Amino acid sequence: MKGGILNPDNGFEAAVKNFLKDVMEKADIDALLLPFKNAVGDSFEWRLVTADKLAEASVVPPVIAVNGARALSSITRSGKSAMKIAALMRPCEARAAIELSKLNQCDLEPVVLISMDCPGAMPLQDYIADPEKVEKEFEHAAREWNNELIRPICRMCDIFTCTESTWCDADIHVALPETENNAVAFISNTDKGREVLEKVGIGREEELGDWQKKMNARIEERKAARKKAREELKQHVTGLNSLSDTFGSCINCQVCRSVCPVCYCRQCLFNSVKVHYAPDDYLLQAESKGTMKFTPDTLLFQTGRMTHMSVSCVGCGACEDCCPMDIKVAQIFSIAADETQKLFDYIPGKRDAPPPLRVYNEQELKEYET
Amino acid sequence: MKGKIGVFICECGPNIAEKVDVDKIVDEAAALPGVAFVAKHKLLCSEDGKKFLKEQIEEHGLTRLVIAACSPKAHESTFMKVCEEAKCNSHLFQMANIREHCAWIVENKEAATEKAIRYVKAAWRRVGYHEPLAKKEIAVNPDVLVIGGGITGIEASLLLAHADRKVYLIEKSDALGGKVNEFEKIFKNMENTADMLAGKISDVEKNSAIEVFTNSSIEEVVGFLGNFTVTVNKKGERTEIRTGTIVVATGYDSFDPLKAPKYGYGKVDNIYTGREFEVLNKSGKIVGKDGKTPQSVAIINCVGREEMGYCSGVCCLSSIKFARYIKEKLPETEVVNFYREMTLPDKGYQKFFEDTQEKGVNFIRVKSVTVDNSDKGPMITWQNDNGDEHRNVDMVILSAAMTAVNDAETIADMLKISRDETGFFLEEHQKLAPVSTATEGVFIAGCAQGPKNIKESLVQAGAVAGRILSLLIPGKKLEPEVRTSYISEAYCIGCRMCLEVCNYGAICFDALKHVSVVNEIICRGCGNCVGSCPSGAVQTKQFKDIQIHQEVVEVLR
Amino acid sequence: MKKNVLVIGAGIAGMETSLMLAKAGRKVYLVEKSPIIGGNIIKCEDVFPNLECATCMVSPIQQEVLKNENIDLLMLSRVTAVRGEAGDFTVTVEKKARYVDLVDCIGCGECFEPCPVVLKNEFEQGLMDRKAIYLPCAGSLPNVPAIDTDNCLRFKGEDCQACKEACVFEAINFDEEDETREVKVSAIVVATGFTIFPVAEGGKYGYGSYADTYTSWEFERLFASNGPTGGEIRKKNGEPPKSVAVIHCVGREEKGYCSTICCMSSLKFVHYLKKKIENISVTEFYKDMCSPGKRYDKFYREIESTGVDFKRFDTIEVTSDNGSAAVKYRQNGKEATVSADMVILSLGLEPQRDSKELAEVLGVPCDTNGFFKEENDEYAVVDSTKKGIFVVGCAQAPKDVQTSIAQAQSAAGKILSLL
Amino acid sequence: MMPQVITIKKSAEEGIKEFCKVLLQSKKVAGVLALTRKNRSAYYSLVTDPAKMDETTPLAPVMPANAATLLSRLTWEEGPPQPIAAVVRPCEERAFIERIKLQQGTFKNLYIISMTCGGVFPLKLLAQGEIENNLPQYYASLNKAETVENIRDVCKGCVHFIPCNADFTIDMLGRNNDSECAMVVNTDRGEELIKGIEYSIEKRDTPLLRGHEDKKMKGLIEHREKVGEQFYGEYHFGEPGMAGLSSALYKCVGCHSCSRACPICYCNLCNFNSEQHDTRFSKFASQLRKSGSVRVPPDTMLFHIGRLNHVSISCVGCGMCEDVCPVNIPLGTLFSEISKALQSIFDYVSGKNPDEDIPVSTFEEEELTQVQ
Repeated sequence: MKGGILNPDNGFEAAVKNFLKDVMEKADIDALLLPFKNAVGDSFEWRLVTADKLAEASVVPPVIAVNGARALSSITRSGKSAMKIAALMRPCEARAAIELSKLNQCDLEPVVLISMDCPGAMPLQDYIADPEKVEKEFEHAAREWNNELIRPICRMCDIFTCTESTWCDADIHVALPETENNAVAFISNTDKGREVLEKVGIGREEELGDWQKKMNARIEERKAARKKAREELKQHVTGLNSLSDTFGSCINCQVCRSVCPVCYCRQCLFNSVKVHYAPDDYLLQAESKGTMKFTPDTLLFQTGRMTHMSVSCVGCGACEDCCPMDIKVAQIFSIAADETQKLFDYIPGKRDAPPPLRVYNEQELKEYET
Repeated sequence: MKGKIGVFICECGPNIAEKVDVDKIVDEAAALPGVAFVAKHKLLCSEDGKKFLKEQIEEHGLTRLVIAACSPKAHESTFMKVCEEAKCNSHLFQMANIREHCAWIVENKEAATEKAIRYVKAAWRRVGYHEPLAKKEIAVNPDVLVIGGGITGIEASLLLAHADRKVYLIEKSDALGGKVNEFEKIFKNMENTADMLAGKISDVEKNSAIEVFTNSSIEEVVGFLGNFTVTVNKKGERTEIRTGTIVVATGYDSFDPLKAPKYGYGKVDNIYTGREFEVLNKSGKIVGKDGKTPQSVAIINCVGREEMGYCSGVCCLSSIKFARYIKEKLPETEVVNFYREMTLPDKGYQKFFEDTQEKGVNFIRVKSVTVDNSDKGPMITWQNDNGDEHRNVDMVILSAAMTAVNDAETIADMLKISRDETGFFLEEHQKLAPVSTATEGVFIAGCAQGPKNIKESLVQAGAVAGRILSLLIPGKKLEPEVRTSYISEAYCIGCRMCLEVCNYGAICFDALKHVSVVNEIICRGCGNCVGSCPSGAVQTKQFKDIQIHQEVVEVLR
Repeated sequence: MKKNVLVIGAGIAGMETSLMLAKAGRKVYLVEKSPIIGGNIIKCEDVFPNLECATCMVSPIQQEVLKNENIDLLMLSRVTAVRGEAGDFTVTVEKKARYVDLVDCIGCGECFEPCPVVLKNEFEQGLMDRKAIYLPCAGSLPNVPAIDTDNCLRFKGEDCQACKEACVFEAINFDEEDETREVKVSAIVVATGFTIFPVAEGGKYGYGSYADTYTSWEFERLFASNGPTGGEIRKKNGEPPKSVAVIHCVGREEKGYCSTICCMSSLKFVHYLKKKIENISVTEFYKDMCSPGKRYDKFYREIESTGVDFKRFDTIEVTSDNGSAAVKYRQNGKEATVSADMVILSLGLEPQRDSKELAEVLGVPCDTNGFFKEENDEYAVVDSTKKGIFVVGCAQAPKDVQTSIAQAQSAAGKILSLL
Repeated sequence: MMPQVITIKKSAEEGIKEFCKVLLQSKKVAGVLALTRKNRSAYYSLVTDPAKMDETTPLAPVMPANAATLLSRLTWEEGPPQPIAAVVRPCEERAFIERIKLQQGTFKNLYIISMTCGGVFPLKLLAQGEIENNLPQYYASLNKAETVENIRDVCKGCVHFIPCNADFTIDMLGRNNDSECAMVVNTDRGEELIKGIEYSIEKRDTPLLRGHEDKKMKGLIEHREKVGEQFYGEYHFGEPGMAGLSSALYKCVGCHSCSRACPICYCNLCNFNSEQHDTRFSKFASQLRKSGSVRVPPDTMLFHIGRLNHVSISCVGCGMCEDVCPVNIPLGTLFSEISKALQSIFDYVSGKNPDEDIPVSTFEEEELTQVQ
């Protein structure tokens, strides 16, 4: 793995900010999309800012209050503008953004997408409950790469960086300091990224040997963790019965889909009149067993959502962060997603790989033919 | 339940009656809410049965209809016609297949009856959610626009014009005739091309119904079957042409031998492509670049076959023709033909081949062949079972594969038609519909559809004329499919997944509203878009979620 | 006068021409000699190269022909006389009685069982039996049987009405009579199709002498799901074959032309065999692989990739060699022998046996090969030498379905345009 | 008139189940909508088989969803074909009445069984499996007609705990229901329904059910009014106007869960999810030029203000919005207090009187003079 290296004088956060400053000046970028602490300091928010606001930005916030892909989508989804944006986000957010661009919900043409090594994120609701405490914990987690403190979904995430084994298709990837001299490395994944790095004068390619070694080690850990998690979670999702138990406490508030970056529908099918039936239908349905959960669509919603978005699921955990009933939504979906994605050997967030639904492949799904 | 529902059960003679308790179905159906009338009949599809059906509908003022009988494939249209006659909207009708699905496959009579009852109930529930659909009629423009003034385009234009159709013939070069112009003769009869072609071209010029645009190309195509508007660009001057159908007869290009360096094209002297040789031959003197008459000529077949992945089916015969050219003009010259598979389809060509052998042309089967420079002129190296062999010749002719024209993609995009993996335009059905495309009203003919010889091209030209003459009849209106899809503007978020999966180019994107829109005249109601829309913003009339759901609920209850 | 058209032959080409003309508002008399429509294609289970189910592909067309009100379908009929000229022909059609009413009969087949006469089923290449009242195969269209008067006892003077008694729809009427129709038409389309080369029994291809040697049509039926074995490929002894030899170009020397489609259908046979029988070994003996057009080479590669042994031959001979067949072939002077326990002969196509007579009736010539002669065999192939009479499909020359359809449409085009 | 009272020799919850069973057995109703709680999960059940009533827990003090939304679907469009009974809380009943006014449901073939309400626990408690442990103190405080600990904040401030339009009401507050419970028949159609049902039905001239004028109840109401305001204060909505409001709404993630959980938000497609509210790329650019900093996604604040406009006249303060908010914005308190203020302007109480139109749909010469 090669990349351009900056030696930060005062910490990597400053280094990244300087880099972004350079990018704006030298690569004619008009705006930055970055996370900021909000006005009253009780959570984080995305802001589209000019260079002068850069100082207050928090490069790696402890929580993902809103998935960066949704932020980027809401800016670029409709209409055009000459404005050029550089956006810094976590790999899962960057991947979601690329996924959305394939679904015409996000225009990456005017965007330089920058991802960074992600130590994981903290549970949103914990942070809301006690910001100071959680911020301390996060600092520790980020420094030590301590998997115990971060969200369960992050513990099993193996695409948190960008090495040969785990690609991440953002234009530029920022490698957190791992080298003894605390250097921050900038890796380009696309021509656009390469140009930008050249313009800011760190186009030169230097070996990132030991950084990569460290990362690879962690990737292996995470892969193992994921495997373990899969084994544990499998039982909760195999067969309709276990599924309906797992989602039994679901109150059908559908916050999972409204915060999901890849659930892009304006109106969810399962929140529309299409799942409303005549009263006598419900009575007839109830009669078959003598009683029925009313309304009956909660499981339908969960499984339906799974079929709709699991090929594109990047496992960002937004759904789980927001679930009022503490259901392990993200973990379950991410595991299910592995299967569907394998089925079409599709990797969400990989550029120039069209969504399976769009392409007809004569040889696919043979095993399902009779 | 809306309206008065009538339920009719056909006994289909003994076919249903013997295997299903029809009276039980009658009783069950009678008890269903909204059912105003139930009856069984010995054979509903018979004249007597249809009469009975019509009378009952009228007598009881039935507004919705369930018929339990055979497969809809067999008689749905029959009964829909009866509905119309009885002034009951033919889409407020649902058929339950209790013959193929019950009587003929379920052994146990009780089980068959149970299943049949579920089917009838399902149809009853579904029909309650049906909506009346009105026939649509659209006026059509019978004119035709033909792209490509080659032999195929000319033939099609002549036939159509003769049937009093206005024809716009668009040719990008400055003259009609296409590639055939280059040929001196046509295989296998070795007749002169000029006579045949000149005749057709003058027919075109004489025919006032054909408007020829030379040096022209199409720039934009909007609309659909019966109502296309095509922008034609003639040397920068633009004309808008309204037409009902479009014929793509853009012909072919020849495989560029530079893409297959082993044949030495470009580096070796006196090496010609087939088309170059045609021109050379037509000039009357077959001489090398040095002006010398060749003592020996090598003709190499299948140039580009591996690269393109298909056999053009014509080159073998052109090669034989080249050999004949040479033998006619230079009887003393030695001709060697290197081929892989001698492809002589059709009844007449083997004889053509054998006659040419008799004229002393030497045909050598090879596994592979290469051409290099040598001090004694071009050197051929070929490989067969006995290993490599070499020889020198004075001249080499490369019989190159036919390929799709280089602007095929542009044309395809403009006309919303597809191309197959070979790059040629894709036909609607590779067996049954060779000259039509998935886009109604856009036709393909000749080598635009795939490599072929002149006679097959002419046949396709005739085919296109036939398809158009029987499809669009002046004064006759078109009745587009009424069971079409439609998109809810409010719910659509513009992901354009539906555009991707629509085979008919029936959906377009409204950039202003940021939503997809179905053109219900082009739509055939296949439902691909419905399946692709995650938010259910797309629905197909008569196959709405609610209708299907209600049916399923009842079957599974 | 009304611009009616007469189409002879209700195969794929004849049906296509008829439908197009009918849709254009022409009245069409469609003359078919057999009791059903569909032609040769319905003998096949799948078609190359897309391996689509043939009957599923064709049945919508058959249905349409049966439903279309502009088409007057005359089955069990033949053309016996033609007078007049382009634009004004008078055609005499002799129509044999079917003795089963097309409207009343619903095709339940109750009448077959009681019929006492047992005959070889020609459609099934004699691989199974039929009765004197019969349908050639399951799924025939129209799904209405006919009585074979040459063999029906009643028509041999015996007082049998077993079938009539079995029919609850009273669809059988022995009093129906043959009729002779005179129709006025402005054009005639000949779409009589082809038959296969009659391979000699006991000849060099081992047909007849080695029990498990099959013609292409026999093998098509052997694989057909509505055929004699219900689609199970079995040798005469009921065993599935382990090794199969498919021999191309059978009849090519004799006929002196290449039949265009046999190479591809031979490749299709590989697909049949591999689909039904696990790890079966197939050897294809061919001369020149004829795969013209944009799709066939791909099909060739696909079949090749399933593992087939391709052997090129100049001469070939099949002999019986204790219980299996010995295929001896020679190429470039080299000779070798392959043994197989089933041999399939991919037979060339030739004109219908009766096309000579028909040609005479129509007053048009046949070419040296016996196919109908074209006005010009390089650029006017669907026109016969006589104005107003057109020839389409394999009646003109051997060809695949796509080209037949194109010719059918072309003839319709010329008629709609010129006549 | 003399209200009928059905007394059942069972605890309140068992009593309601018993009563519903009888209604089902005697085919008086075809189905019963009642709450079911199983450890960490709670949902409404539509019961048609009397025996299955045992699985339900009609009085479980949780609210997985406001039943008003469900009742809309159950009575869509002309009401169910056969009668149905539903056991719901006063705020759910009130919400349903508001929905009826908005053409989102009907009382036709629907019978409401309600109770004097002690409030419900937050969903978090349910998710953590903490309901069981809290039940004893819940009923204890109920018997003393006191506010229960740990219930939703909105409930602590709720003064509409006595149902006004239920056909049957179980008297819970300030009364021991452990071994015997009493159900008051409030309506004529209620009396119609129970005709021919053998039960110890006593008629009494003094209403058993304590109304708002009852001393105990008065006390509770006054207490709760204070609590409500106090909460409102605590949440520093103190600062009037946008400043105060936004301070509470900054952390909104724009998930719109509150609107989906709200029984009054009845739109198919919320205006704020619609194409009209897609901000175009160019707008972001111009905004940035103006201020140098744009919050993304935009309009999260506007959404809540818009929702306040749309729902506060009908808001019943059930607190669903607050419970589902992933970032704990005290929407319940905010909305209920603001609604209280707004409704008092039109002296309208949402869901109290079915025959009274929603103010926005009526015009009175003399209203809002103060704003003129």
